[in-house]
Amino acid sequence: MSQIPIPEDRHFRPRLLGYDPQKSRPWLERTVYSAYVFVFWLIVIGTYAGVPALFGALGWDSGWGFVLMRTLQVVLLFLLSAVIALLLILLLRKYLGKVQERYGPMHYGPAGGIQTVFDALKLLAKEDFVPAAADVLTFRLAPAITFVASFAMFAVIPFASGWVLADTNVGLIYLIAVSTLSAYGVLLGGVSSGNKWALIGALRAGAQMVSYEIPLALVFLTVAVWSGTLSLGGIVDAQLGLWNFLPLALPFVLYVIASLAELKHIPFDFPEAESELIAGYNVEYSGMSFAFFFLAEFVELFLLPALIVVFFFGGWHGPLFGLEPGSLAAGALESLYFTAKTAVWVWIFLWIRATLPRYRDDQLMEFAWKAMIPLALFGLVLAAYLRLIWR
Amino acid sequence: MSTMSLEPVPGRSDEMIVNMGPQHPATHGVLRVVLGLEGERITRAVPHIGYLHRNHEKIEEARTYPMVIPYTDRMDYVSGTQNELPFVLAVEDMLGIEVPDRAKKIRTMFFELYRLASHLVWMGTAMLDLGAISPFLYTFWDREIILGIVEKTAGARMLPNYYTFGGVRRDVHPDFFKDVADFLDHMERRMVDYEHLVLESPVVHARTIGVGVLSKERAVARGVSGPVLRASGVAYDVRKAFPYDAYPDVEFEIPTSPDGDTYARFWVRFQEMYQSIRILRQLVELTPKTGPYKGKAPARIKPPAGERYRAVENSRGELGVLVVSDGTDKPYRVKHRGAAFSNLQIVPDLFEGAKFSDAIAILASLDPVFGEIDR
Amino acid sequence: MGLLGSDERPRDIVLGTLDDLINMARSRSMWPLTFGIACCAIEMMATWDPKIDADRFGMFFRNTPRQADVMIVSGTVNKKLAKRLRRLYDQMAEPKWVISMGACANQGGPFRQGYSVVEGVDKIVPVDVYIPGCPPRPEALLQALLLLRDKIADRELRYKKPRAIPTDYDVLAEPGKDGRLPVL
Amino acid sequence: MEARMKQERLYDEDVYTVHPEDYRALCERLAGEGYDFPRAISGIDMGYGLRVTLQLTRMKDLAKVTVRTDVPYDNPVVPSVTDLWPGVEWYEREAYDMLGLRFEGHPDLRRILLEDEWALHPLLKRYDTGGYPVPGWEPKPWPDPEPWAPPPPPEPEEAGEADEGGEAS
Repeated sequence: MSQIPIPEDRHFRPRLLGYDPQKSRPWLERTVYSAYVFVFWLIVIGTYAGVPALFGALGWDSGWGFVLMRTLQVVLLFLLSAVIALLLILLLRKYLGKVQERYGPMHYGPAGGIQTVFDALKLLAKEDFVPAAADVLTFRLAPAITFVASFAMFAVIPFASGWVLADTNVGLIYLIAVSTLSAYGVLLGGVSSGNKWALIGALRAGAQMVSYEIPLALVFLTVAVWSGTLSLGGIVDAQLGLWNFLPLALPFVLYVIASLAELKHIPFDFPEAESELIAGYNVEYSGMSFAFFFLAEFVELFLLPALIVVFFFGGWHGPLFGLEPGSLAAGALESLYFTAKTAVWVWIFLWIRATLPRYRDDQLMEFAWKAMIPLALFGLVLAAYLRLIWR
Repeated sequence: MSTMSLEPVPGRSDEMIVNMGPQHPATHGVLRVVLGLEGERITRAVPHIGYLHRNHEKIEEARTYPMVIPYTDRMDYVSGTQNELPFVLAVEDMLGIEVPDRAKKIRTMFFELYRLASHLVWMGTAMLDLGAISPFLYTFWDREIILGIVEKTAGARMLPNYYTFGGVRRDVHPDFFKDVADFLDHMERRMVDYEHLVLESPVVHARTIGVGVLSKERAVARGVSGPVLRASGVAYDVRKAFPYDAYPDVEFEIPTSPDGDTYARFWVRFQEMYQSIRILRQLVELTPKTGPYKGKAPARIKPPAGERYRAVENSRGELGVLVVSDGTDKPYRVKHRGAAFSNLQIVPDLFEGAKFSDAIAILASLDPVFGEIDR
Repeated sequence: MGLLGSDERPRDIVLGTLDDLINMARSRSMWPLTFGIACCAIEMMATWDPKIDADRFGMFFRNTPRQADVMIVSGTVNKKLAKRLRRLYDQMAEPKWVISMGACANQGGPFRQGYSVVEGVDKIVPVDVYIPGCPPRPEALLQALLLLRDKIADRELRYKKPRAIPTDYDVLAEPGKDGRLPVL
Repeated sequence: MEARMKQERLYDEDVYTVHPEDYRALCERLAGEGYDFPRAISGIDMGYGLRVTLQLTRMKDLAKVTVRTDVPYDNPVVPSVTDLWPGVEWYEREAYDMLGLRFEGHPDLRRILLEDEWALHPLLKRYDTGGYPVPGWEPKPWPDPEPWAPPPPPEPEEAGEADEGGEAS
């Protein structure tokens, strides 16, 4: 008869049957995740410094060579997004385990390190089912739209000074356009599934989108007004002395809330709402189609915190220890700062996910229309006024 | 109304008929509710039960009296021994068996331990329905401790078949009282966390306050009992109204709330957990450490012809049983009065007009268990 | 279940290795369907609690049958539920497995003689692993899941000729012996 | 009504056994007396007919009462009391499902636990546990005196005591 220990304090660790608690091996976990982050960092350096340097050395940086270079960068970014998704899913599960007094995945790979690789492989080989009631073309297209929309946001994310695929001067407008697109994928996927739960999920996604997009756009506008530019690199540069979250405290808070809504993240995960809508918009998706929704969700879980960092926390800024700005070493260090700041925000999002229940969908809409939009407008006016008298 | 599902109303194209269950994560088992949805608002709701109908009442007629007890266990499977007690009490009444005082107290301790276990399961699953994952894991870990205590004595975790006519089947494990006392210390600390997680959470407030209001008169007329009834302001508790076992010997209160909404039902269950801890604290002190655990019962249980209704207050309300005996060693008829069965009847009342998300919260606050509803 | 949907063992060394890899991935990422039926469902939930924590082995619940790999039949299946259970099984995407948890799902358990109970869930869906007990302890379910993992990953077990799978509900639709009334 | 009603005290409950025609009238009287909490309606196969047992509690003073009535197999019709106590709705449906008792005036009388297609009322004693007919089962003759016949008039010297006991309501 197994005896359950009566724990001495509130925050005890469970004793597993037949498993040594030492097996959790925190040093191993740290090593594995550091390795993942290292791979991530290497890909970033390779994409933004390695590939241009290589092509520059070969003299292929114009004409078709340029096209080839950009293509290679995009392929590397795709790899990066896969690494992000695999790492974040694993981190989410391990972190939920930590919060919930258990271990989380730990048996496959060192410290559970290749668990998500197995998951991805399994989904790859699983039957990709199209229901009879579905609209096949839209049903197939929807995950792709969602994923491409999330992935396209990478184009304007500055990982370090100058390390950006397209440092366009309409970066913010591009972001608004592209981030809204990902909701279309959810909407189309839900509607085309021919399932009522998916339909409700899609309708919720649509209703949610029109609610949070307006405060989100207003916050974008505030940041643009404050920084005097629409380019993301310019926004980061404008924060050299003072990070935006201090003068723009109100838009910052609104932006975090709206990001949670855009991510379809607890406490605003209404389109998915597992305990209400079974799986919401992706209820009929299996195999790889589902994996793409999953992938897009976790890529966004990286990108939206990254945007918080870009807009409010000085992007890649950090002490350079005398490194020459613009050099490879400085770029690598800056991208590390950027990643670290983003990681803190990812962790905050995971923390919210592990802790909070879910609001009701109309409560978000009410909050968005009655509180967030007026507050965002107020923040915009305030930022414009401050900008007039200060800068 | 069709027999199996809702028919669309002619001319109403804005209503969507949705079938929720039997496999739905928020139905706590195999409930099926056919909903008419107008956007997010529920216009009509027809619950369908019976997906776990296991012919309890028929098969119990073909079993001898002691053999019925394990079957009763499997009704409200979350609250273990609580189901055995009404049947045991009814047969004891019919036979006139005297139960020793110590046996009564041990029974009551198990009864309250399982109430805590059941409310813990409720809290975890209700929070899961509201979207929070972590409380589920915390409550199940605490429940494991209770089941460990029960297992040491009764030999089984969930469905221990521990009560018998005249007392309990075997004496408690020597560690029992210490284990319970330790567990209560632990539980009191954990309750602080649970209050933070559940009762004080602003998200829970937003989801539950003013949602699914059940009026006092409606609750009584619908035969609702247990925490759901007490959350509507009726201080009806079988433990006080028709005391059984050791309940006359202990002090406890009946928490009631006048609000009748989903939050009130959450709150009342929380207060019941505090009362359970209080009862168990008293019983750890009051129960003699040694002594008889079983009264004198005949070797062959053959109650005289007649019938007897006995009820207990289990985790969900008044769990009753009507035992009809024809003088043989098998009951002529065993009719279970399910608390969750009665409570579930208010589903159409509370669902209609509510939002779909509210319906999930309301269902979580009713805490149905389908072993007992479908029997 | 082979890589390309056939039950033949691939002869090719590349395909064979890939097949092994895919099946290893499948065995290490089994997502059960959230489908609690009766008493066993509580113990099934307890298998994911901090004490046992089946999530260590990469298993977590999916609510929709399309995304689930394993159906854990956790409780008594009666004739009313049987059609829905079979429908859920049909809705699951290939490859899929079934664990019959507890005496009721195995053969009807204590309710075996009753009029409403299906005497064994293997009359409706093909079962891979049976767990005895009423209800089985969470440890037993974990062991069953690990047995299933080995079964999926193991070549010899995987390519054994599968038991005949009932494809329709005729078991339930039979009008019944001597005067028993049709149940469907 | 009084002529066809047996009243007794069983443990802590008042038990009324009435003719099916008087069942509804008695229930209305009890509702008027403040019995507001319906505990259950149970159907019992008595061998000669079907018995309906309605159990009520009065929340005010926790008085308990049981109402019984017996109906023959060939015409198992009982008036429904769902309008008096909505909480018996599912119990009446269950009794219909399990025993075939038909409650007249019930708003939605259909099977609750078994599927609609079933023709079986499994709790009838003529079926065994598996739902098969019991070989050689015959209904018993209707009891004489009938279940609701009041007990024979007591001996003269005990009449006073019995009258006092019988006044309870």
